[in-house]
Amino acid sequence: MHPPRPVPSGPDLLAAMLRIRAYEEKIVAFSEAGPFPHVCTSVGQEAAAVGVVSALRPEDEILTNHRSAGHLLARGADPGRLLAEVMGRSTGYCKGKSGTLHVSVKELGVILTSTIVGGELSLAPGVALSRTMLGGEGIVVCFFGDGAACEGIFHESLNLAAVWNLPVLYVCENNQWQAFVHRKETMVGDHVSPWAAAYGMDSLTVDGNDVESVLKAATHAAAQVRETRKPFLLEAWTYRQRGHMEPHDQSYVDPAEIAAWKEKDPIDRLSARLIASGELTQGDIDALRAEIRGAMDTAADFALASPFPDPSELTADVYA
Amino acid sequence: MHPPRPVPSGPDLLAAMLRIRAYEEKIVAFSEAGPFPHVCTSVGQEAAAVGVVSALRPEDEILTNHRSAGHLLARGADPGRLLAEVMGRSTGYCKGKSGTLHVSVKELGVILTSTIVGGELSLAPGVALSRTMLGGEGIVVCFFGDGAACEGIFHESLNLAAVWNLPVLYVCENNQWQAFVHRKETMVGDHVSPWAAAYGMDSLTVDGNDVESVLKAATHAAAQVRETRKPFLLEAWTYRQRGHMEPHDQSYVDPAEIAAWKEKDPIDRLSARLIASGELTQGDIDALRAEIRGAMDTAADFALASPFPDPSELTADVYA
Amino acid sequence: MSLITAHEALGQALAEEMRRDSRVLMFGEGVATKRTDLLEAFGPQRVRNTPLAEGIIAGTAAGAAATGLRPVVDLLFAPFLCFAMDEIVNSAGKLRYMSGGQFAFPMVVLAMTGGGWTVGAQHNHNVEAWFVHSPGLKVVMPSTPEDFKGLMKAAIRDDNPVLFFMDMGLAFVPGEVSEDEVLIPLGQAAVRRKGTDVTLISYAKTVHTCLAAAETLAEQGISAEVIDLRTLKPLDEATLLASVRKTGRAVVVHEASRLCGVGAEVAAILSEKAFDHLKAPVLRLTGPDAPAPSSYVLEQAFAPQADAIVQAGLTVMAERVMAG
Amino acid sequence: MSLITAHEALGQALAEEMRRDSRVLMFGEGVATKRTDLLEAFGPQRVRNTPLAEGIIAGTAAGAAATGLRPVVDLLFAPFLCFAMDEIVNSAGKLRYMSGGQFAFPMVVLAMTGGGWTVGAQHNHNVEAWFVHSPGLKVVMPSTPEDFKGLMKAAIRDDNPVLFFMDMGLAFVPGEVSEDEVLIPLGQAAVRRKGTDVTLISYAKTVHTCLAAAETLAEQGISAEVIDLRTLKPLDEATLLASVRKTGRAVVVHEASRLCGVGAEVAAILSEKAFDHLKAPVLRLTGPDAPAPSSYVLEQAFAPQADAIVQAGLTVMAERVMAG
Ligand SMILES: Cc1ncc(C[n+]2csc(CCOP(=O)(O)OP(=O)(O)O)c2C)c(N)n1
Ligand SMILES: Cc1ncc(C[n+]2csc(CCOP(=O)(O)OP(=O)(O)O)c2C)c(N)n1
Ligand SMILES: [Mg+2]
Ligand SMILES: [Mg+2]
Repeated sequence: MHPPRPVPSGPDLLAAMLRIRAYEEKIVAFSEAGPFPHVCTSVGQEAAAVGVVSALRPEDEILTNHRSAGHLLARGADPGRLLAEVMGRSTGYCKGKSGTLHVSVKELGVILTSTIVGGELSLAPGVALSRTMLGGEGIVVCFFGDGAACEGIFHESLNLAAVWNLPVLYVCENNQWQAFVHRKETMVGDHVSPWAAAYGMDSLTVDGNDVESVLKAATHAAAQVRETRKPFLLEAWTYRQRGHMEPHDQSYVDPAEIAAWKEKDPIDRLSARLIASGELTQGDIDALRAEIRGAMDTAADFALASPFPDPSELTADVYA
Repeated sequence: MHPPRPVPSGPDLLAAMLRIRAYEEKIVAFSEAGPFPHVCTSVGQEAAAVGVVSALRPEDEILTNHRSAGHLLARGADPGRLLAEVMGRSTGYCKGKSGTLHVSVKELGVILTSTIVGGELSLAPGVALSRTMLGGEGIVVCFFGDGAACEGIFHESLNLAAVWNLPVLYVCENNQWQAFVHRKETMVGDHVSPWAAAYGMDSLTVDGNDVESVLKAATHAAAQVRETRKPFLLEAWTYRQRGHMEPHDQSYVDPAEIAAWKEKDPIDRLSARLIASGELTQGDIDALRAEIRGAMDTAADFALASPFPDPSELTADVYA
Repeated sequence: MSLITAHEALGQALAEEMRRDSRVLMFGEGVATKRTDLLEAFGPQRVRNTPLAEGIIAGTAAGAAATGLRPVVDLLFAPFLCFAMDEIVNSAGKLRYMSGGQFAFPMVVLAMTGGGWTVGAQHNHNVEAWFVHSPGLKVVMPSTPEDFKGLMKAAIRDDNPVLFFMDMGLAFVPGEVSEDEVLIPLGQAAVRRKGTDVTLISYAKTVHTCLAAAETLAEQGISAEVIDLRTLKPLDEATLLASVRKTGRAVVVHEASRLCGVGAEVAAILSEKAFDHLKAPVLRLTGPDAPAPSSYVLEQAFAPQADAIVQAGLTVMAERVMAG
Repeated sequence: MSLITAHEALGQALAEEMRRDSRVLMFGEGVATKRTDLLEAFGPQRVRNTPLAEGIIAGTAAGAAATGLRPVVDLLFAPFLCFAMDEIVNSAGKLRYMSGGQFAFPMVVLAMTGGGWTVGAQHNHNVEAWFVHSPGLKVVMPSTPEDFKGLMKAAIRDDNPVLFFMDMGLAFVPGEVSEDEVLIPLGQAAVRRKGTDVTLISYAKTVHTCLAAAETLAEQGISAEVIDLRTLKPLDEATLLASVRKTGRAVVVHEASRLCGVGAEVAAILSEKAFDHLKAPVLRLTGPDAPAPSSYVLEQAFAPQADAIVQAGLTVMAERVMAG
């Protein structure tokens, strides 16, 4: 049994969220500056990523999707190698072959990222089966969106994990949108978590814009999965503040909706709380943000200076 | 608005069930006699078929699956043409091209039969969409098994029908088995009907071996679909008394389970009730059975005397 | 003539056919959000957003098609078709036959594919050959805005399921489209350039690469004929054979992977039916047997390039006339 | 040597490999019910029934394969693969590449197909070519019990996803299998009969049809070589080319539909790489471009027949040596 990990402090959580935000701002800046790969940013969803990933242990494994930068960075990914991957450089985590959409980082336990919506759901039970059969105490966390929950593979995945007692923590980031479609057009209820009942699975919806609530809920859920070796469905109720992908477009979204959610911005909320509690001053936060932005500049320089893959990579890695 | 249809009498329901049983007995006899196509019989499930189909109107449409003889015969299909189809004869409903597994009879509104488990579920919303957009008061009934409910397309189908308000009466014949696997190995709960809650859909489980209960439940469910133009999930709790297919094998089934369910045989149950109420005597029932068996002999003769398809049929009907 | 993109051409085709026939409707993930002009013109019954679930989108199209509607569904990117294979192949493609002809499936499945957007192999995979291999389906993959329009209109009017692939590299390239009604029958290839020495056979984006290569070849005194298949199923054998019986040499070019691709079929047909006319082996230039990479430099190298086509043209010209 | 069926041969291969390597496990709809011997020998962790859901069966195999297990999954009948295309093609086939080589996918997907059981087109559809066309996958389709055993063992040991197709017409036909360890490397064709005049190229059930045809041809003084491809991907080009460069004539035979099938690939390879040796067109005899019918008489007519192969052999022999 591992010793319990220290609970991250409020300032730690804030720093982690700021790192994600700064990374995504970098992406936005590149996209606005000229032709750049289309990236799905997670601006506004930082609390879900940081809250859940902070509840995990090193031996746990993560599967994620197209909107993965938050999960990767929270897990400790190097923003330079991430940006390099987005830019198709050979120093990227996947040698530039993934690009932004399928970044896996095996050494961090961030594995098998799929941009087929639902792909992560199809792979998760198998990863958990390996954990079950090959030993180890790790659990498997599978991040997916409210859109993915509409794919049939959601049903198949949760059902199998329940029937086979697989240690999967399913985390649905319900960010209200599924590309260009609001979730109200795709499901009758507002929430995904009640769908767990069909599989006799415990579930919980948490305010996904309050990182401390997410951390608490995820810690509880992860502990339960770890102990019972049964799956759990955690829904983080959140919002993506930008369009589906960069360069972004939100012309189809009610501005009032965006404004209301920006009021609940997870970084602003935690900042306010930390200032109110006296843990940090606005000056501290500004300094932190500036430091992190500086690191992102360095990361971007690294990525930009990285070479493109050798042409031989076109046909390398197809077969083992 | 159509006038209400007369409610079928107990003896009518019995006759309809006996017809299905006699048909399946014919199949069994052929299969035991020598090489014969593998047929999935519905022995033991006659009440579900007759109860549901008796609740429908002529304008309603039915989608069904590999275990469809009950649905087809209850809807009025000619057993001779059905047997001919099973035997691959040109007089079969599908010219012998379907064989036993995909028998559609458009003129009876039994359409788009799929033997891909879940295929009927994938097609049902579209048929209902046609009803919705092209007018008409008909509803669409989709028969499927407890196994099909484990396919992802179940989730997608019910979700879409709910979101789009499509008039589909989903009928799950939960017969406890999914080919060679007991449903206990494939789902956490015993019942499929609670899964409707995820879609905000009304549902009901009915004793699928009591034809009068099924008729009542189906009449209620069909009326609700007809009126609200929203889907409904009806689960018939029943049992297939024979192996998955002919020549049949139940070596993997607990004999006590089979025996217990045979006690609840739908034909025996209705017969006993009708005798007890004085509506029929044992003699009446024997005579009815004999008459129906005679009709099946005639049907079999028709099928056997029918020609095989012309070789040109091999490539006919591929394109419209 | 007006100058419009393939994307706009499809919009025009859809609008015209929806106006002409009230049974035509369109749905998919974001269709109503992205085609607001169609939504306004035809209303939310006929232009629908769907849940994110390709299987039921395609299945619903098949069910609707069999019972009186004429749906067009947008499944976005070709790899997502993997979630709809049962509905397309097992249902739409087979149930007409399995039912002894009781049903028809007039439906169109739209999907994008091909390089140019660096989206990687889960968005970019040229799988058109799968559907050519499958019975009961038709497959279209145009190369010009005019063809996008005319073939989409024909596909909507066809009583069979039609897979309609849009090469991403062509979506926003403008081209001339006639102001008159444009209707291009399925199953007819187009000779894009006349020539006498070698036939370059392609479809979609690489047709343009072949045309560029033909220019270069012309400078070197080689007259290349360029054929745009346009419809991959049914394949226009007559046009192919007429050209190759004339030139005696053929190079088949596509971005899709080589093995069991459309190029294999074309080469097999030619070597069976134009055997006596062939002066050189039929060469294939295709994408490699690899997933599509994201990195721009690799993605660009994935599809056959004009200089490779020129080289292939020179090779078949150099080939001595064989003698058994 | 012992006389066993292909079904038994697979059972032996599975048992041997599961004994050898504790990471090998098997699951599918009814696997634990039907392979009770394996269940008894290896227990319910390693021999599992699953819910009726092909997508998650294949996806679970891919996830497990990437993280240390070596799953074999039985998806029953080939058309059911349509529900698992995303997991097989987009995940297992591509994620090694997309991840820059971080993962491998040692897994086997088993499926039956082919005529003989009158089950119709939703159970019988030869789709092996789809997977040959898709990157990152291997494809095996044996014709003898010994090959079923030896190729299954090799497939389980391979670090890539292998599609393993079982022709239903062969499942219960007995054949000689060596008592020693049988291990047949993927990617090697077998010359089933030596000959000098014409090469008959096939795989699975129709290999036997070719052998019957070769007998008849021999009676007519024509010496046919019969090649069994065994592995469809990687394809053993060397064996094919060596044979056809010798005979100068080839007939490719399979039950799968013609268009973009494996026969197209073989014909295209031959006409490119053995062009100078070809004395006659490469002919293809394949199933029609139609769903498989159920009716026994039609189903029997679906796959190429021996007399048609004989006829094709005579045709290519009669073909005059062409001269450009
Ligand atoms: C199978 C599949 N269908 C469609 C898409 C296109 N697509 C990419 S992201 C997306 C929306 C996903 O919504 P959700 O799961 O809620 O995640 P979010 O983008 O909101 O984080 C869509 C439709 C895809 N990548 N894969
Ligand atoms: C997609 C698919 N997977 C597997 C099968 C093989 N199969 C045919 S029937 C059956 C069991 C179906 O169980 P259920 O849906 O409960 O129907 P039942 O047979 O019990 O009536 C199976 C696994 C199939 N036909 N289609
Ligand atoms: Mg979302
Ligand atoms: Mg069942």
